[in-house]
Order: sequence, then structure tokens, then C-alpha cells
Amino acid sequence: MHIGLQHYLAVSMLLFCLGLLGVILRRNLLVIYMSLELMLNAANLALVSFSRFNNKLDGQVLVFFIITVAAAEVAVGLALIVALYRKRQSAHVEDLTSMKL
Amino acid sequence: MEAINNLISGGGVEDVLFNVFAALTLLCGVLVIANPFSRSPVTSAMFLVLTIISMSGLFVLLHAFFLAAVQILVYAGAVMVLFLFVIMLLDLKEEARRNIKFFWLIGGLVSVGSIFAIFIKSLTHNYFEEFASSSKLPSPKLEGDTVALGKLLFTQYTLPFEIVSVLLLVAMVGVILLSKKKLE
Amino acid sequence: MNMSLIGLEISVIGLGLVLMLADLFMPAERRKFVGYAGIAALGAMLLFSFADVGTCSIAGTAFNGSFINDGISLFFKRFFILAAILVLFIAAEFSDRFAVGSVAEYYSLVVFALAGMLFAASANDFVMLFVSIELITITFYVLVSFQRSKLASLEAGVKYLILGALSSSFMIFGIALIWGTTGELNFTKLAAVAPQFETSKIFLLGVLLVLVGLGFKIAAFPFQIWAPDVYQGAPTPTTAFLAIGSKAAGFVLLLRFLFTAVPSVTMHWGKLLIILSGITILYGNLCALPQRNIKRLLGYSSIAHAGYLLLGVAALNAAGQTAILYYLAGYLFTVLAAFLVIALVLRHLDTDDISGLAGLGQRSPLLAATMTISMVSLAGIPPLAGFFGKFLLLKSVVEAAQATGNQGYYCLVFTALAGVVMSLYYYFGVVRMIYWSKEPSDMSPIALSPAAKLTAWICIMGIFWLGLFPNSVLVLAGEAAKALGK
Amino acid sequence: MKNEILPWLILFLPLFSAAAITLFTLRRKTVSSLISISAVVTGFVLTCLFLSANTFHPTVTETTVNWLTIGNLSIDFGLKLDALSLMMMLIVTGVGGAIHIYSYGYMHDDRSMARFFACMSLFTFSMLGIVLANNFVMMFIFWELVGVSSYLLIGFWFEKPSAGDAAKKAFITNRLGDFGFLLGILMVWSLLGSLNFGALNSIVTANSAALGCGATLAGLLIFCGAMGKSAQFPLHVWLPDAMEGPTPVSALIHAATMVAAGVYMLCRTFFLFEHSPEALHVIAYIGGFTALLAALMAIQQNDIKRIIAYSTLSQLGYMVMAVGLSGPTTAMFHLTTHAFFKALLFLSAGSVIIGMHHEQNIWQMGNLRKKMPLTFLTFFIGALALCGVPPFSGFYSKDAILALALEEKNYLLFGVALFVAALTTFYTFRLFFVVFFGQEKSKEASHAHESPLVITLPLVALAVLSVVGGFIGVTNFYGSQFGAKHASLTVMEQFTHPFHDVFPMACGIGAVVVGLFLAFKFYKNAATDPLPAKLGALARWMANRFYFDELYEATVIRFHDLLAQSSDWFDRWIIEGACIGLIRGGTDLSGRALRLVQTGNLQTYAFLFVFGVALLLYFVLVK
Repeated sequence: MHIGLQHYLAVSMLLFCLGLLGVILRRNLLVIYMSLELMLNAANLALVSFSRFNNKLDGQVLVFFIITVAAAEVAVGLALIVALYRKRQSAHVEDLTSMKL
Repeated sequence: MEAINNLISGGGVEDVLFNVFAALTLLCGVLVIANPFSRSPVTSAMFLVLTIISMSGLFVLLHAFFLAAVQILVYAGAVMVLFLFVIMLLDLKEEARRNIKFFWLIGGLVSVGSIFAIFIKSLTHNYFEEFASSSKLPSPKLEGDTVALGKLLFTQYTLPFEIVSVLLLVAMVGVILLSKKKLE
Repeated sequence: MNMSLIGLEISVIGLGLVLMLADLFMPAERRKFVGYAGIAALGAMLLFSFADVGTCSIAGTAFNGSFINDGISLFFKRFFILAAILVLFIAAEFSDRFAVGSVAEYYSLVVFALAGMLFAASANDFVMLFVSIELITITFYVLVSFQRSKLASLEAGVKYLILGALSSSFMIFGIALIWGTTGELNFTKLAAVAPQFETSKIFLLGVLLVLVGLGFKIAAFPFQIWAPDVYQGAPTPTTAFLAIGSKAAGFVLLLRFLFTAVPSVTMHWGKLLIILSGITILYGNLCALPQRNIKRLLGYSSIAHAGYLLLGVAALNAAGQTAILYYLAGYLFTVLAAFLVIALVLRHLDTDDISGLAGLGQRSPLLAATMTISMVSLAGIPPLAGFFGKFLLLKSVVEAAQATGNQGYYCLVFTALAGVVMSLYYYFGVVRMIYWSKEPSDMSPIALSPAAKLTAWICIMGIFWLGLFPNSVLVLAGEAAKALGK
Repeated sequence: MKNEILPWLILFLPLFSAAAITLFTLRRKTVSSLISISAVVTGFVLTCLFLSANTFHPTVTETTVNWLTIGNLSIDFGLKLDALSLMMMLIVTGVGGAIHIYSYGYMHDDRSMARFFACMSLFTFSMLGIVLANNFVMMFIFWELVGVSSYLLIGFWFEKPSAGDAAKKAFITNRLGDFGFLLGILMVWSLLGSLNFGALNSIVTANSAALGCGATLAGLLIFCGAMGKSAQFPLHVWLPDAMEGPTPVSALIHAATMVAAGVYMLCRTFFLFEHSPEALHVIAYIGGFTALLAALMAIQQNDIKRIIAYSTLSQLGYMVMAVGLSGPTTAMFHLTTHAFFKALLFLSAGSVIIGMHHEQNIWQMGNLRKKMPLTFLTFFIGALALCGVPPFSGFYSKDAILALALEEKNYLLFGVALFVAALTTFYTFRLFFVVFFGQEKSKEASHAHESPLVITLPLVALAVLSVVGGFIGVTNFYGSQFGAKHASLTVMEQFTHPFHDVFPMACGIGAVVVGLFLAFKFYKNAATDPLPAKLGALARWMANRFYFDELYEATVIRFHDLLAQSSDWFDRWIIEGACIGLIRGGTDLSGRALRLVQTGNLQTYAFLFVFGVALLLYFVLVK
């Protein structure tokens, strides 16, 4: 058996779904956020492997942008979580239900 | 003996390395979201760092050298350190083992499982097999090194590059606004 | 490559920087004027985009086809600038609720979000799509949680952040799959090769995942769940901008993606779009029925309106696209009118309960009239803008039904009309509260600044103009829709 | 030139007046009312001028301005001037003008009189728009405007919660009908490709199968609109409640505007219905049923305005039935005469209400003919016209409907119409006797006084019209459009024409006589002997003398009571409660259930999001 694109993609998809599970099942906002990073990384892996097998570099450029944007997003997101923690003394999703119905 | 021969002759090293890195990536990924031994965010963060590092190994296998470096420098080096800082700052305790609602667990597993099934099913779809078998690993004409990426980035993708700079500015302003200790 | 095509975007970003810096040199109590200066500059840009002398209105592409200026992008750019102007007016009225040191930042963030929307209007490849949508979204994370002394604002911010990042992940994975199978990032080039991938499941998977991301932006079923909470918690000017700017940006990208990038796939998805549109309409209207919180109510109603707008997408014809543009134009004035009133009346109250509007008929006849006209237009009663937009959308669906013989379209028309009837109940509940409520607690007259009066009048005029003389905007919208091809 | 301008002027005058009042003179009652009154009256004068300029021979003309073009559909803002619209304009401006003048007296002490007149002007404008519209879109727009302005007027006294509820009810019930109307319009447009009445007419005439099998459905959907506005069963529930508005508003809604709009629309688009006998059948039976139901309900009412309101419902049933029997001329004829005498009745009732210091219960009145002689006289004329006593106007139009039913060989509806005619006379004169005869039953009744001139003058004018409305050539006018058989008769021939069809006329008069007799028997007595105790003392004597009466009491009247009560019950619980309530409650409940999804918990949201993605992928990729 030769390692081909499919194998890389399978890994990427598995990773993506792992991230998804983390988002759904974990309650700590920070861990949820890490799971989201996992999902983004899965997309990066898919792009890089496609880039290799398509013989085009555009995918890698896109990965570069994704990493940059993710960094910005993480910065804002963590600031937000910190601000919330200061206000509410909690980083658990169950404690954030003042608005509903 | 035969195995070693295979390994030396037919690109087998890459295959082995792929298996190793892929397994590492996935294993650490699992440990990020569900660690049987610790539910502390710090453990999750550390395993995420490991995931990222092993993934950069995969990047190297795919000849994306620049991104492999960026992955380690930016992701593992900067982003994850940020995470760890925040975790320390907030002094987060271990996530209490609240009793998991069975309904959510099953529902979540089923829906994510079905998404995964659809993913894999589309991977093995007829078109794709053809595509994958016809294009065996091509010899890399384009190496994902700094020069090649830089050229593309500053010709074809100048505009998004500039927009991302605005985005970073916004993020900076946003972070300051959200975390400034005192706003009179 | 004609760099002057992005003149408008460059000036908007420049304006954002200037506003941010202006904060340093202005005494705290005069920062309201930073907003007015921003409004004036944006107004100048709006006029400039209509004048023939400007090059920003020239059609063409730049940056190897990744940036495109055509009818639809120009239409949406004007739309976004107008929306930003009105939002800045609302923000200026609302600014006393922000921490003093951060008012100018708020204005500049609004302007940066506007820049993101302008880029979105011109995006012609996936990189631009991703980057511009992220610029908008990340700016909105900050804008939503801007009142960080209020828990609701932060909570809304976190909800928007997590779900937004989730949808981004789906979208980026979809982009990866599309690019991987076709090898094209550019929409125009993709359209040429897409037909041969129509049977590839992995390609279709990619298209669907991109739709997930865009569906989140426009709050369409099943990705509508965030809207009410975020609308409720966010500061009112942000909610207004979210309701109109962010949603319209989602729609322009959706239109581009569906009709320029993958038209051959879209043409098979009439049924899917019909179902999504119908459920979105019903969900929004049904949930709004028992709602007492006015901002939340508008959140649900915005879901319903996303459903109405999807009618035009589901019709899969030029008439539908024209109708979307027209409807959005009407929606702009209508929604901003409503949020203007909410911002002015409820800013000193702790709750957003509908009862806060009680006695408005006596407290401020102008605001009462503005809110009433807005509600009546949202309910789709002639001769206001809302009616005409709905009429156009329904008409395009009926046309589609005739052209394709798909009975589902008739069901969709029925659903939409049923939704309209339901919506009367809660829209007129608001009107009733304004004029016919028993013993309002506070009967003090509301003093209005000249700027607030001006904004109210602009909105009223816009609603009436679009309802009574639809031809002018319709021609623009028709021209714009031509740019999409099919 | 003059001809081009005049209709536009007539249409927009009330709008200008509404705008002027809202913008400038909201604080000045007298000026506002004068502006509003003069706008309508000028409209009336201009309409007359326009007619005389055309030598009273309306030819179909249209003046249009292109309003917008969408694809291949071009929608005009156009006015259609033919016999139908011109006559209707006369009614709207003429009767409306009388009501406006009357309102000046009636509303004089109300502090929001200016707002009242602004709304009245808006209402008139909307109605004129419906009348003059030359295409469906424009008609629909004005149709909705009528809805909105009626909402404003019915809820005019918004301090009363019941007024607010009534306004909302009227609006939502109407919208329910409009829902069907809009669907119908879209359907007609999708089948025929045009929305202009003239163009549609020529398409349908050229190819009667153009509508194909959709004719019935389209017709019925359009009829839904009329059902809402003209308050036909089962959407009639709003009309009696609409009495919460001031009396002139009731008069305007019931006589000249709103409810007439539905019938007018049916006649305007009659060319569509001609090709669908099934739709016409449904319309006829719904009309007949409404007429019967409303008449039965009227018998049990005690509020003076409500009795007249139910009579409107019943008369509207007649009109709709006439349309359903393919007689648009007859329907419009009855609409015209009804406009005269119903406005007269309402305004007279208003005069009584003023005289009684806003007491509306008829059992508190009595013997008012001495106190309010002029009102008594005009009410009497209105009542006679309503019942169809020759030679009052109602007689001619009702007779025409009876003849039409017979001609169409629809004996069931003929019977219903006859029965309703008898009932009409019965409840009208019940009201009449109780209010104007007998003894004063309250202090207010003994202190009642005649109303001022500004109120009685419109009464007199309307009374004259109610008398002569039947034979001044109304049918001629409409006949020129629809080609009725009585077209081009002289006034004298008109005066005597019913005598050509002796049988229906005799039946009609017979029904009136029976109704009158019964009313006289019961309520002449009830007025003099209202107390049951006294009745008990005279019981044996009564039993001997009025043996038949008791029989009636035991059978007919009991049956009536039962029927009236049960139909009231049916109305309240089955129609409003079960049908409308069930739909509303069901919607409400599902709304409440659905929003339970919005738990506010981010985790749930994320789960639902992912679940949504899974569904979407499954739906597209697997299924």
C-alpha cells in the first residue's frame, strides 16, 4: 500500500471531527476554543496535502492566511474570555445562559 | 530483512514517517478533547502543542517546509503560549466532572459520527479513487519554501495580505479594548 | 492592473485610521464629533461613488482577477456605505452608554468592518472571500462585546465568537475541498471547470461546507440559532449593523458563490433552497410570536427576513436576484429606523422589554411614527418598501415555478405568505404598545438631537421612496443582477 | 385636458387633506375638519362636473402613468373610468361627503377631532384608489391601505381596550382574506401574464379557456379578498366588533367604503368569474348563507348599532349572492341603494345616540318620535327602504335580486332571500317600534332632544336619495357596462319596471308584510307592556285572544331564538373559537415550543449547529 492523498485527507477529516466533538462535548470555553483550533488545523492539513498533489502552491498561501487569521481570532477570543471571566468568575458554558428563549 | 529493504528502496521511509506522524497527530488530538487522566485545560493545551508539532512533521513530508516552520513558530510558539498564559492568568481549576447528559453525548456522537461517515464516503467515491490512483505522488516541481511562497504572496495575493494587516490591527485594538484593566 | 479600482476601499481604511488617531487629539467631551466627521467623510465617498469622475465605479478586475468591480459590487458598496453612515448616526446617539475612552474606537471599528464589507462585495476568489469575511467577523466580535461592563454584551460576544469560529472552520474546510478537487480558487475560472466535477461527492461536500459558513452569516436555518442571543446582548448600534451590514455581506458573497462560482451545481439545488427558505421563514416568525424583548424580537424577525431573502436565491433566476437587492435596500432603511428608535428610547433603561416603548406616541411623535412605519414596512404592507420587496420576491418565485414546473415553489409562496400573516401579530403588537398602552410609567417627552431627527427622516423617506417609486432603485438592482450572469 | 386632470384631482384631494392635517393643523379642530370636508365635497362636485362634461355617458377611458417595469411585467398607476367606477365615485364622495359633514357635528366635542378627520380623509383616499384602480397591484395596494385606515379609525377611541382589540381583529381578519387575494393575484398573473383589468378582460374574452382549470381556484382565491373586506362567512366576525369606532366611521365603513370594496372588486373582476360556474356557485351560496345567518343574529341584539351592523352583513350577503348568480348589475344596484339607506340608518342611529347621551341599548329608549321628529322621519324612511317597501329604493334592488334568483332557477336561494326579507322587516321594525314608540324607558329617553342642523341636514339629503335611489337610472348606468336587460329605460319605466315580474315582486312584498305584521304584533305590545309581571296578569286573556300568537311564540319565535342563539354560539365558539382560535393557538403554541430550542446554552447551540450540518450533508449527499 502506498501512502496517497486519501490517507492525508482521512487524517485531516478525522482530526476535523475530533475538533467537532470537542466543541460539542467540552464545557470549558478554553478547551472549546482549542478544539476549534484543531478544526482549523485539519483544514490546513487538507490544503497542504492538496497543494502537494495538485502541484500548486495557492493552497499553501491560503494556509498562511488561515494561520494569521487564526492567530488574530485567538487573540480577540482569549481577550473576550478573560473579560468574561473577570465579570462572571467562570469559563463554563453553562454559566452563560442569561439570554434565552 | 525484506521489510528493511522495502523501507530503503521504495519511498518506504516516507510511508513509515507518515504513519508515525499521523498516529501521533490523531492520538494527541484525542487527548486534547478527551483525556482520561486529567481534565485540566493545561493538559489539553500541551497536547494541542504536540498535535501541532507532529502535524508540522506531516507538512515536511508534503514538502511544505515554510509552513512547517510557521506552524511551529506561530502556532506552537505564539498562539499556544497565549493560551497557556491565559490559563495561568485565570487560574482555572480542573473542569469539574459534572454528570454528562446522556442525551447530548449520544446526540453529539451520532451527528459527528454521521458527518465523519459522509466525509469518508465521499473520499472513497468513484471519482476520487480514479483521481488518486492516476496521480501517484508527483515529483515535487514546486517546493513550498520561503521563496516560492513569498513570490506568490506578493504578486497574486497582495490584496488579501494587506487586508490581513488591517485585520491584525483590528484584533490589536479589540484586545486592548476588551482587556484594558480600567475604562473610565 | 488598475489600482484605482480599490480607491473606495483605501479611503475607507484611511478613514478608519484617521478616526482612531483623532481620539488622541480630541477632548473627551467632543468625541461625538469624531463620529460626525466620519459620517461626513463617508457621505462624501457615497457621493463620489455616484459621480462619474471617480474611478471606483469603473467596472473591471484587479489583482489577477481576485478583486472585481461590477454592477453588483458597486450596488453593495453604496449600500454598505449608506448603512455605515446611518449606523454611525445611531452610534453617536448611543455613545453615552459606552465607556468614555472608547467611543472613537467604536467608530473606527465600524469603519473597519465597513472596509471588510466593501472587500466582500468585490471578492472574486476564495482567499478574498475568506479574508474579508474574517475581517468583518472579527471586528464584530469586538463590536458585539463592546459594552464590556454589561454581562449580556460579553455573553453575546462569546456566543458569537464560538459559533462564528465554528462556522469559519466549516467554511475553510469546504474551501480546501473545493480547491483540492478543482485546483481553482478564482470564481470565474472555477465556474468554467465546475461542471465536470458535478458528480464528485467531495466537491459537492466542499460547496455545502462553504454554504454552512455563509448560512451562518445570514442566519438561515439551520444556522440561525445564534441570532436572537447576539442581537439581544450586543449594543444597539452593533445590532443594527449586524442586522443589515453583516447580513448583506453574507448575501453578496452567497450570490457570488452560488451564481458566479458554482452555477452549474446551484441549478440542481432548487429543492434544497426551497426547503431552507421555507423553514427559515417559519422558524423566525413562529419564535417571534411570544417574544417580549424588542431586540430579541427583531433578532427572530431578522431570521424570518433572511428566509424571505432566500426566496430570491431559491428562485434561481435574475428576477430573484434583483428582488434580493431591492429587498435589502428597503430592509436597510426599515431595520435601521427600528434600531434608531430602540437606541434612543431604551438607552437609559435596563431592559429591552417591549413595554419600554409604551406611550411613545405622546413622548415623541416623530419616533413613534418612525417605529410604526418601520414595523408596517417589515410586516409587508403597501405602499411601503417592505411590501414591494416581498412582492418582487414572490413574483420571482412564481416565475420560477412557471419556468420549471416545480410545485415546491407554490408551496414556498404559500409558506411565505403564511409567515407574513403570522408576523403581523407581533409587529402590530409593537405598534399597539406605542400608541395604545395603558398607563406607561414614564411620560416625559424625549428630546431629540438634530442628528437623530435627520436620521429618522432619512429612514422614513427611504421607506416611502422605495415603496412609492420603486423604479429608480429597481433599475439599479436590475443592472447589478446582470453582473452575476446566471 | 380637463378630463385628464379631474380624476387625478379627485383621487388625490383627500390624500392632500390628510397630509395637510397631519403635518400642519393637528391642533386646530375646525380648520382640520373644514379641510377634510371640503376635500370630499369638492371631489363630489368634480365627479359631477366630469360626468356632465361627458354628457352622462361614460365611455371606458384610462389614464395611466407607468409606475414600474419588472422584466416583462409593467405595472401602471392608472385610473379606469367607466360606468362602474364613476358611479362608485359618486357614492364614495357623495355619501362620504354627507358623512363628513355629519361628523363635524357628531365629533365636535372630541379632543382628537383633527386626527379623526385626517384618518377619514385617508380612508376616503384609499377607497377612491380601489375604485379607480385599473390593475390588480394598484387595487391591492389601496386595498391594504383601506385596511390600515380602518385599523386607525376603528381603534380611534383607543382608551377603550375593546376598541383596540376590535381594530386589531378587523385588521388581522382582513389580512387573512388578503392572503388569499394576493395568492389569487399571483395565480392570475402566472396564468395570464398580465395584471391590467382591460388586458385581462380581452385575454379572457378572446380565449375563454385561457384560465384553464385554474379558473375556479383563482376565482375563489380572489373571492377570499372580498370575503374579508365584505365580511362574508366565515370572515364576518370583525364587522359587528367594528362598532367600537365612532358612529360616522361605522356609517362610512358600512355604507360607502370598506365593505362595499369587496363587492365592487367582485364586479370589477367579474369577467374572470364568468368562466367558472363552480366559483360562482360557491360565491352565491356563501352570500346566501351569510344573509341568513346575519339576519337571524340581528333578531337577538339589543344594541342599536349592532342591529344595523348585522343588517349590513345580511344585505352584503344579498349582494354577494347576486354576484354569484351572475348579476353584477343587480349587485351594484343593491350596493348603491344600500349605501344610501344604510348611511341614513347609521347616521339616524347616531343622532338617536347623541340625543340619548351615548346610550345604545334600545330597551332604554322609547317614544322618541315625539322628542326627535326629524330623526324619526328619516329613520322611518331608511327602515322602509331597508325592508323593501315600494316605492323606496331598497324595494327595487331587492326585487331585482329576487327576480334574478328566480331567473337563474335557483329556488333554494330564492327561498332564502325571501325568508331573509321577512326577517329583515321583522328586526328592523322591532328596533323601530321599541325606539320610537311606546313609553320612555329611561330618564335619558324622556330628556332626549332633536340634534342640531349640521347633523340633520345630511340625514335629509340621504333620506331623499333613499326614496328616489331606486328609479333614477342607476341600473341604466351599470347596465351600460354589464349589459343588463333593464338597460336604457326611462325614469318612469324604471319606476314601474318591477311590475313586469309579478311573482317575485308579490313574494317580496308578501315577505315584508309578514315581517311587519309579526314585528307589530310582538313589539307594539312589548313597548306598551314591557314587564313580564303585567303580562302574567293578562295571560289568560291573552291566551284566549291571541291563540295564534302563543303558537308562534312556542314554535316560530322559540325556534328563532334558538336559531339565533345557536348561530351566535356557533359564531363565537366554532368560527372564532375553534377555527380562527385553533389556527392562532396552534401557531402560538408551536412558536412557544420552538423557542425552547433557544436554551441560551452555547453547548446546545453548537450541538444544534453541527446537527444542522449533518442534516444538510445527509439531505444532499446521501439521499
